[in-house]
Formats: sequence, C-alpha cells, structure tokens
Amino acid sequence: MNLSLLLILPLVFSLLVLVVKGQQQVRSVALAAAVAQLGLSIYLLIQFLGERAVNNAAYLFELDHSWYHALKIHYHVGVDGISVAMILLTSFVVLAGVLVSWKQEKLYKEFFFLLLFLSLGAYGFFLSLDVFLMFFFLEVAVIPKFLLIGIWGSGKKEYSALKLALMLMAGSALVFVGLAGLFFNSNVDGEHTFDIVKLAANPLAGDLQRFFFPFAFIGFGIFTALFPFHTWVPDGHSSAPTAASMFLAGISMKLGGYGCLRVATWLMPDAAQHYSTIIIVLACIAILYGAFATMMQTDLKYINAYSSVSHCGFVLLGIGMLTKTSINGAVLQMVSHGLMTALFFAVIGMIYDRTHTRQVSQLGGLLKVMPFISSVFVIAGLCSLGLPGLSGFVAEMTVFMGSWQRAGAFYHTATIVACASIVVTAVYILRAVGSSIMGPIKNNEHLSLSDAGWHEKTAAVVLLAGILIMGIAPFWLTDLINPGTEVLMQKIGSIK
Amino acid sequence: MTASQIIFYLISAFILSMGVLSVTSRKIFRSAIWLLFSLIGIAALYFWMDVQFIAAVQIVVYVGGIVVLIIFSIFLTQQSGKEMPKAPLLRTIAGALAVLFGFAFTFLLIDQYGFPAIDQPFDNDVARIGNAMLNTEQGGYALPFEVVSILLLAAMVGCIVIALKTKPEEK
Amino acid sequence: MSDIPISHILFVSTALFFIGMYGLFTRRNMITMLMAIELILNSVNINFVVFNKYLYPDKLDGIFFTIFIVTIAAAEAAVAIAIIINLYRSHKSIDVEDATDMKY
Amino acid sequence: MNYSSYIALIPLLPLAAFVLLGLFGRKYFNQSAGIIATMLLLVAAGLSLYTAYQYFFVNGKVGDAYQSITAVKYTWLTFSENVSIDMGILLDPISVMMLVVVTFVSLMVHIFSLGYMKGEERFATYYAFLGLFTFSMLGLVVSSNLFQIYMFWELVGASSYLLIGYYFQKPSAVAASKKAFIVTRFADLGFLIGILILAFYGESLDFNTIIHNLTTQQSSQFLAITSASFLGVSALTWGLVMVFMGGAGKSAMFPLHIWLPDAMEGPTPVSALIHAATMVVAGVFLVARLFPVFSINSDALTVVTIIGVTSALFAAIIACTQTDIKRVLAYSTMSQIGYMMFALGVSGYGGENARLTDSVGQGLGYTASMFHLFTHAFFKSLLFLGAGAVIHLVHSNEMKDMGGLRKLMPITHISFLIACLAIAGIWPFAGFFSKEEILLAAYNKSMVVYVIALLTSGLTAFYMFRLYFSIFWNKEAAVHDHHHGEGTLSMKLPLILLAVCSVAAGFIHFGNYVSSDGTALASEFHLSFAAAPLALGIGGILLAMWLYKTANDKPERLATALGGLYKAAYKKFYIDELYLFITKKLVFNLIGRPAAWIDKNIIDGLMNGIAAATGWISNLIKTLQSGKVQNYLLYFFGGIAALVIIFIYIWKP
Repeated sequence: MNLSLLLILPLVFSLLVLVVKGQQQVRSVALAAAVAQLGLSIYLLIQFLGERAVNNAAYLFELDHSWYHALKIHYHVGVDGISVAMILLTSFVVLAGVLVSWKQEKLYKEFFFLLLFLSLGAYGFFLSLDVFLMFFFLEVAVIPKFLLIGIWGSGKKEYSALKLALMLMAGSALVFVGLAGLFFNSNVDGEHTFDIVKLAANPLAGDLQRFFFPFAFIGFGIFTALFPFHTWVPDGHSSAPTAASMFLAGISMKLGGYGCLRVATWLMPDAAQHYSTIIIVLACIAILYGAFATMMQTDLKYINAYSSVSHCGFVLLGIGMLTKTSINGAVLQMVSHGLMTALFFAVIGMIYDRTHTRQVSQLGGLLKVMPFISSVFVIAGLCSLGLPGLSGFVAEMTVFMGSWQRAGAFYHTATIVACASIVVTAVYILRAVGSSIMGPIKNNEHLSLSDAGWHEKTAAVVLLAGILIMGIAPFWLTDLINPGTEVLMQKIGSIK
Repeated sequence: MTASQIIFYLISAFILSMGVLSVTSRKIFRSAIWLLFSLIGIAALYFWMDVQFIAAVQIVVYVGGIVVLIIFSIFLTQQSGKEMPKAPLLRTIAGALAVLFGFAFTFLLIDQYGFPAIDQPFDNDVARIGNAMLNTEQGGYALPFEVVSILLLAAMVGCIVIALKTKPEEK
Repeated sequence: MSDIPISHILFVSTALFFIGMYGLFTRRNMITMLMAIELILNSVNINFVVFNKYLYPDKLDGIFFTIFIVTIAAAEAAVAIAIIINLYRSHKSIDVEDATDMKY
Repeated sequence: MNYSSYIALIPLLPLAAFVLLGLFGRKYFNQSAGIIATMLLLVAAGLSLYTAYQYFFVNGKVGDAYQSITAVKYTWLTFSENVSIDMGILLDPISVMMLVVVTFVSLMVHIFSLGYMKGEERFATYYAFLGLFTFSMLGLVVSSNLFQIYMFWELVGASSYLLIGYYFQKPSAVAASKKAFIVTRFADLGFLIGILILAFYGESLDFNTIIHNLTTQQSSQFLAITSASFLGVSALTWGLVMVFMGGAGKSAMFPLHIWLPDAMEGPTPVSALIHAATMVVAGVFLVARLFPVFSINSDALTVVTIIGVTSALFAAIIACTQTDIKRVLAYSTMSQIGYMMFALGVSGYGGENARLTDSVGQGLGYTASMFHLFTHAFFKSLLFLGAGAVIHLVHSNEMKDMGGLRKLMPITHISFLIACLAIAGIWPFAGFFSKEEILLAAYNKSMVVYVIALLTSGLTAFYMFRLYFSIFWNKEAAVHDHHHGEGTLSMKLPLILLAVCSVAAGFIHFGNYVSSDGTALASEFHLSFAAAPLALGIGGILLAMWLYKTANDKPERLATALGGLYKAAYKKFYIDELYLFITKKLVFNLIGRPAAWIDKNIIDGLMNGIAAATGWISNLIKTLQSGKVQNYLLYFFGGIAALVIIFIYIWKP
C-alpha cells in the first residue's frame, strides 16, 4: 500500500474543490473526498493488520526519498499501530466535519478547500517519519485554522483566531528549536539526520537531551493544551465554526499529543524520565483545574472546550507516567477524545444553528423539540464522563491503570487526583445536559425548531459508530496500538 | 622654538578659534564669516607645509566658491540678523560630551602611535601633479579624474533640477 | 617645519574634526550644519596632506585625494544648498527640528 | 455442565429490548413496547429460574460446597500481562440467587407498568430504559471481573439517572436525577480507587484470582498489600474501605444516602425496581462478592458494621416522621439495607469453627444478610407497587390526601397489609425469618449492634403500620367520584404474586443454599430468641394502631411533645442542607469560581499581557526613529565609538 496515496488524495480533492462551481458540486466533491479518505484509511487498516501479522518491523509501508538533499531532509513516510489509529480518527472526524457544514453558504468553496487542506496537514503529520517533514505538516495545518476561525467564526473571532495562530506558532517555534537540537547533535554514521528511526536508534547525550526535551515537549504541549499554555483552547474553539472546532479539538490537539509521544518521549527517553514528575504535575493540574473551570462556564462551546483541556490532560498524564499501559491509555484517550469532542461540537453546532444561542441558561427542554439531537447530546455527554460501553471509559481506565502501575506514593496520589476528575466531569456534564436538554422549555419559539437533517444525522452516526466500536470492543484497537508502544517502551525500559 | 614652529602654532590656534566661533556664534552670517577665516587659516597651514597647489585649490574652491555659495544661501533663506534658535540643552550636552570623548580618545590614539619622522623633501610641484593627474599608467589618476567630472556634471544637473522645481502657481 | 612632530598637526586636524562634529550635533540651522560639514572635510584634507607629505613623500596619493575631496565637497555643498532652498520653500523654515516628516 | 449455551442470554435479552425499543420504539412500537419488553423479560426470568434449579438442585454442588463456575470468559481489554478486563459470567450461590430476584422483580415491574404507565408519551423509551437497567443489573450480578462489575455499576447508575429523570419536564426530577448520578459517581470514585489498589497489589482483576491472592496468608501479594501502608492504615484496609465506599454510595448508606429520597421523583414502578429491590442492594452484593477478602480484615468489617447500623437506626427515625408515602418507603429501604450491611459486618467466614455453643457457624451473618436481601426484595417491591397503585388512584403522594381506601382497593389493601406484616417481622411472614437470623448473627458478635437492631425493628413496625393505617384506615375516603377503580388486572397480578412470595420466601431454608463458603449452614430456629423481636414488632403495630387507626389529634400532640427531635427528623436532620452548603458554597464558590477566574484573568491575562508587553516595547523602539537628524547623528557616533573601542581594546582575535 503506497502511503503517499493518503496525501495525494486530499491534495487533489482540495484543488478540485476550487475548480468546481456551485455550492452543490463543491460540497459533494468535499463529501466524496472525505468518504474516499475514510475508505482509504480503512483499507490501510486492513492492509496494516495483514502486514503486521507477517512482519514485525517497527514501521510498515516505508517510503524514503531524499526531498531536499542539501539539508538532508527526506520524504520518509511510514506507519505503525499508533499512526494508523490516528489516521482513522482523522478520517472519521473530517467526514463528520464535512457533513456538519453541509449548509455552509458563506464562501463555501474556500471553506471546504481549507478544511481538506487542514486534513492534509494532519494526515501528513501522522504519516511522516522524518522529524522535519512532521514539522512541515504541522505548519501546513496552522494557517488554515487561522483563516477558518477568522472568517467563518462567531463571537470575537478575530481575537481568538489571532490568539490561536500566535500561540500555535510559538509552539511550532519551540518545536523547531527541539528539532534543530536533535538534528545538529545527531551523528548517525558520521552526519546529521532528521530521520526518526535513526535518531531513536542512537539517542543524544544525556545533558543534551535534558536541554532540548523541554523545547520539544512544551512546543507540542501547546498544541495539546499543556497547563499554562492552554488559554487558546477555550477562545479558539468557541469562536471557530462547527467543522473547524471539531477539527481543532478532535485532531489538532492530537497532533501535539502524538508529537510529544513520538518526538519528545521516544527520541529523548532519559530526559522524559527526568522531567516526568513535572509533566505529571502539570497534567494533573490541567485535568482538575480544567474540570473545575468548566463547571463555571455558561456557554456550551466553552464547556466543551474547557473539557477538552481536561481530557487532554489525561493524554499528557499517560505520557508522563511512562509505563506501557499508560502510554497505551494516552493513545486510546487521544482517539476517544477526538471522536467524543468532535461529536459534542457537532451537536452544539446543530443546536446553535437552530436556536442561535449557546447560553445554557437560555436553552431548555430541547429533548421534547429535537429528540435526535438531544439524545446524541446526552450520549456525547455520557461518553465524555466515562460511561462504560462508550470510548471515554476505555481510555480513561487504561490511563488510570497504567499510571497506578508506576509504584511510588507521588504517582499514586497523582492518579487519585486524576480519578477525582471523573466526579467533576460528571457534575459539569450533567449541569449542561440538565439545564439545556432537560427541564421545561424556556422560550417558546424553540417549540417550532426542526430536528436533525440527513447530513447531521449521518455525521452523528459516523462519530457514534466510532465511539461505540471503540467502547464496546476495544481489544482490536489495543492490539493495533500495542506493538507501537512496545517499540517506544524499549527505550524507556527501566519503568515496567 | 624656531620661527616656523611659532607660525604653525599661531596658524593652528587661529584655525581652531575661528572654527569654534563659527560653530557657536548665534548669528548665522557671522558664523559664515568665521568659517571663511578658518578656511583661510587652513590654506595658510598648507602654505606653511609648502604644498602650494593644494593651498591654491583650497583658496579658490573653498574660500572662493563654497563659502560664497553658503553666504548666498543664507541670504536666500532668511534675514541674516535674526538670532538662530538654541539647540535643546540635552542634545548640546550630549553633543559636547560625545565630541570631548571622541577628541580625547583620538588624541590618545595618535599620541600612542609613534609616527616615524621622515625628513625627505616632498617634491610636489604642479607639473608633477598635472602629469600624475592625466597619467593612465600605474599611479595615474586619469580614471578618477573622469569619474569626478561626471560627478560634477550630475551634481550640477541635480542642483538645477532641485532648485528650479517651482510649480507654476507657486511663482 | 622640520622639527614639528607630525602628531601635533594631527592634533590640530582632529580638533578641527571634532569642532565640526560639535557643530553638526548642536546646530539647528541646516546651513550651519553645512558649514560644520565643510570644517570636517577640511580636517580630513589636512590629514591626507600631512600623511602624504611626512609619511610617503615620494607618492602623490594624499594630494590627489585632497583634490578630489575638494571637488566633491563643492558638488556636495551645491546639492545641499539646493535641497535646503527646496526645503525652505515647502517648510518655510530650514530648522532641522521642523523637518521631521520622515519619522515613525 | 455447560451453562454458557444459554446463560449469556439472560442479560442479553433485556439489552435486546433496550436496543430495539431505544432505536425504533418511538416510531413503530409505541403501544406494543410494553408487551415486547415483558415477553423478553419473561423468557429471561424463565431461563434464570431454570439456571437456579440446575445450579442449586442438579449440579452446582461438588462435594458438599457449591462451586463458583465461570461459564463464559473472553478478554475485553488488556492492561498488562496478568491484569486485564475480561468479560465473563461467574455463577455461584449469591449470583444465581440475585439472578432470580432481579429477573422476577423486574418482570413484576414490567407487568405493573403496563397499566401504570399506559398513555405516557415516551412509553417506548420508558421500557427501553427499564431494559437497559435490567441488563446492567444482571450484568453486574454475574460479572467475574472487578472492572466488569465496575462497568455495569456505572451503567446501572446511568440507567437510574435516565429513569429518575424520566419526567424531564419537571425541574425537580431533573435535579433529583442529577443529584443521584453525582452522589453515586462520587462513591464510584472511591470504588475505582479501591479497584486500583486491589488490582495493583492483587496483581489481577479476576475475582477468583484476587480473592485467592489476597486471602492466602503466605502469598506474595498478601504480604505486599498488608505491608504497604498509607497514613498508618494498611493498603488492604484502604482498598476494602474504598470499595465499600462505592457500595455504600450505591446502597444509599449513611453519609451518601441523600439521593435516595429525591430519587422518588421517578415513576413509582421504577422506584419499586431500582430503589427497592435491585440497584440499592448492589452495594450489599459487592461486599458479599468480595466477602472472603473482607472477612480477613477486621477494620473493614467494623466500618461496614458501623455504617450499616447507623444507617438502619437513622433511617428508621426519619421514616417515622415523613408524610410522603414514597419517602417513607425510601427511608425504610435504607434502613433494611442497613440491616443487610451490618449483618455482613458481623459475619465471619465459613462454617467450620463454630464459636457459638450450638453448631451455628460463624458465616451466619452472611447467609442472614443474603436471606434478608432475598425476602426484602419481594415485600419492598410489593410495598412500592402498592403505593404506586394508591398514588395512581389518588394522584398525590401525601398521606393526608389518603385514608379509608380499604374498601375502594381490596387487593392492594390485603397485599399491602401482608407486606407490612412481613417487613415488621411478624411470625409467618418472610421478614420474620430473615430478620431473626440477622439478629441472631448480631447477637453472636456484639451486644450493642443487637440492641440497636432490636430497637430499629420496633421502629420499623411502627412506621410501617403508621403508613398502613393512614392510607387504608384513618378518615373516610375523600376521593372524588369518577375515579377509575383499582387499576387493570396487569396492576393487580404483580401485587398478588409478590404477596405470595412475601409469605412463601420465609420458609426456604436459606442456609443450605447460600453461605459464605458454599457449604450448607445449619441454622436452627430458637423460639426463645425470636420472642423479643416479635414482641417489639407487635408493640410497634399497636402503638401505630392507637395513634393512626382513627383520625385524631394524638399524633399532632405527640409531635409537639417531641418538639425539636420531631422537626429535625422531619427535616432529615438537615443533611441535605449540609450537602447543598458544601457543594454550593465550598465547591462552587471556593474552587469553581476562582478556577474559572484564574483561568480568565491570570493565565489568559498572562498571554494578553505578553501581547501588550510586545506592543509597549515596540512603541518604545518606535520613538527612536524621531525624525530628528541630529539624534540619528548622535546614535551613529555612539555606534562608531563603541565599535572602535571594541575592536581596539576588547576584541583580541
């Protein structure tokens, strides 16, 4: 299976979107792109499982051409369990994103072009095995986000778009410093290289790692709402249009998590162990602090945005703990949170399109008016508070089990703090559900609202399918991810 | 103290005092005249160093041409009697400090640097200069001579264009 | 002329140079700044002549340098005055404090 | 003996009902939803009865002890080599007993709801949620893995949330469901931490392995867990207490009971099923499931006993003062579960080393608790269904709107009377036998517990008959004329069936079926010992008759006489207000609001601050380009001077 296909497809379709005329054609091309991409990812999954059974090389379907010889930058692409899971997640969310923005009138051509271009950035990031190529695709994804929020957003969109773009740029600047450190200090048979596999084979000296790790980790951490740098998340997500906030929360926060895992922790394992206590503390703060801050929000999108900060705290906790199960848990949490928050944003978008308000105090009794949307809202809420049978539970429990496995009172207390967040999450989710979905209808014109159209229903069903498959039968996903984490764990070794 | 030393010190004192006066006097016309005397002092210095041609050039161009030009511009731009405004105090102090520091520093440098005293005669009569001016072999200045002439032409054209650019309604 | 150490003449030219600098720093009238520039140029000429006469008597480079400086100084003064007159026409004053259009 | 062929069907049939009615209920099956669900459940009930028969009478017993059979097992989610969540069905005496209880009571509720809920707009969704609840309860009961029981535990909590919030138009119902879910979720946090501790030290999540690892004294895991300690208490006690906290939350034990009275906002058949027979006993079941581990740790058992006894007494006192009949029943449930808890608390393990004079084994408490759970399920659901029928007729929950209904509702009256006699512990009825065994077990262990239990049983008799007389006797029926009688057959049938069970259940010799280590437990019946509770019971009944049989002002005078105590009891000892204070004032204002404020102002402020700082600095630099030529000259000269100094003095190439 030629991996570049996964990149060519979105590129071609995004250009095709620009060529085609009329909203009808544009959105059907975009839908075709998303469906084709989903098909391709599932095909990749099947091929990967088949191939994995046969050969157990760390990375499969590798392609390696020299792209910019002077700087030794290679177009080196390859896939392991974790990246296949992330690619599947991206294709699910992008398909749902396209479907949700079916009725997008304003500048629909540019909107769909940017959406597909954004997905190209994400796919490239997950595929690449060359650190510079990862950085390249990371950058590809930042500008469309700025434009999507700035033009199609709502509320104080310019401020949030600017803030988001600047903070992500700061993040990528830090990442670049980390990369440069890796590149210039690597001496793989005599010369420098960007290649992840080679860099992992012969890591840097201890103190160099300790110096460059914070750059890479904080740089990627900014993408995953690491504690002090998370302030772009609430503003950015709530002013973004539905499809963009789905992509932002669903995938772009996972770029950071994946980067932290692949670049920061794997290439600089000693430093990861050295800094793991700080990472754990920050993650625990993010989890609990994010949850408590969510309780106070009154705007639905802010609630979901803050809860994304809290859920991404789990990802960082899983990575910080550096045990095999906790890293498995981190990857599971990335996939599950991606699906769940995309579904939540989709439903909030649907409610906003109809009632034109996101204030929880003004919404009420929607269950009577819009049974489908409200029940999907309730399911998304239950998923995010970790109801078994849905993906949230599987991911969170793996992270908890993994972090408890690390012996030591500090790690156990950190896990207990993280566990305490399931109560706070329950509180804010039920408050949101209780006042906006249940209860008497607050204003009467809500009575005349229509339930979900076919495109919204399919979007919700696509994401729900993902959540249910992962929630009911997670073993296939863990088997997919396990070999990937084992490769990571060889380096980290000492912690079981 | 030989006569020439005295003459030298006299001339240099004259030059410096005229320069200081030219730079500090409040009336613009008077400062132009001090400049004139200072340039004449410099010409005298050249004569003292018996590089006559340079002195002559100095007198002809500087004293005759440039200072006259400056005086003309003074008449064109303002009433010569009026007091010139004082520069802001901060800048005067800063300027003075910078200048003193610069002078002291260069003075120190020159002092430390032992210049070799070569007493060979310096033959610089006009013929030799003239020959060298248009000479094209090694050490000749034909090329710079041509370049300078082009420059002067450009300057003349420039001045005319700038100065003459009067819009019809302004006249 | 024989027993004056070269450094003394250089002191004179440096002094003249820094007097010209002072004039440039503190004078608010553009024409006076022009005069200051003339002083600076003359101090440079003195240096050239002195170096040529005392250090390299067999060559004439210093002299030629001075000649060319003088010519260029003339051209420069002419252009400068043209600009000053033009400035006077548009700003009604040649005070350097008023000509601050070229700022942030 | 392969159960796996059909055993998996028992939980899956209600799940099928949920999926079918959940997805297509509203459109296609809105009228017939009830019938479909009841049929499916009938099959499940039949299967579970068959399994019970097979297990107890045909092949469950090997040697003289009932075996715990793992019928089905496959790995669901692996954490590490030996720790993984694997879904399995574990059959042992208590789980089979619970299977029968849950399916039977759920069937009764399904049949009752056919009549009670007819005409509801979301009729199909109601049955879908009932199906979900029954599925998760059955799953909980048969689970073989600690995490599997946690999963179904949460599902039970979620379905109770959905069912309590069924009338979502009523804000009080929404608040009650939210409160129920959050309080039980808080308890589940404890349960989760307990699981993590036990799994970490026990090195497995499977029940049999954990119990084996943590009970064999010389096993490495046992030494690890008892040696590790945190704040002076051994990790084993921490784990067990935390797990018990989860159980206490779900069974509405003393500190975490606030959600049970409010949960009465849900439809009454739901309260009958969830808050009488099944969900609230999940806590007891959990402690019973991990009983071997509990039994070796006396601190954990003391905690269980203390919580059990306090809840029993505390709830009985409050029940005597409530006016809403469903709240009376809710507190009575809490009190009865308190009984079951402390019965487990006082019980030892196994029957061999009989400490007592006669051969009544130490494990009596365990069997008594399970027996009481078994009988309580029947008569408590009967009470709730009876109350439901009454509310259906009178359309109000308050006692004062009721009175003299015995003539209008003969069947409900008789069945309600039977249930009251049973719960009060009068001789022929089921309550007498199970409560007597509990009192015996308590008597063996500690006198204090026995005395309190005795006192509470008297109180129980009093408030039950207070309820009975104020509904059926007291004043003449003031019901308006066009009432629709006692309800359809579907409402009467369950009452009759449950009434029969309330009587018959007592005569089962529970000892030889269910005991802590599977071996039969000989429990003789001592008339002398049973005299005391019987006398207290009858005393309570007479007192209630004296006060409430005919409408008089004696209760009011008694209430004013008691004064403060009565008022406090009526106000549920102000615990609700305490919780509200803690959550509203402390959590929301002292943690939530500052967190949000800090995020908005300090951290966000920091980011905006950086932006503002860059703006300010750029402004500063901007003024350098002041347009004044001479300034530039000065900077220029400064630069030259600096360079000259550097290159002459400092820079030594």
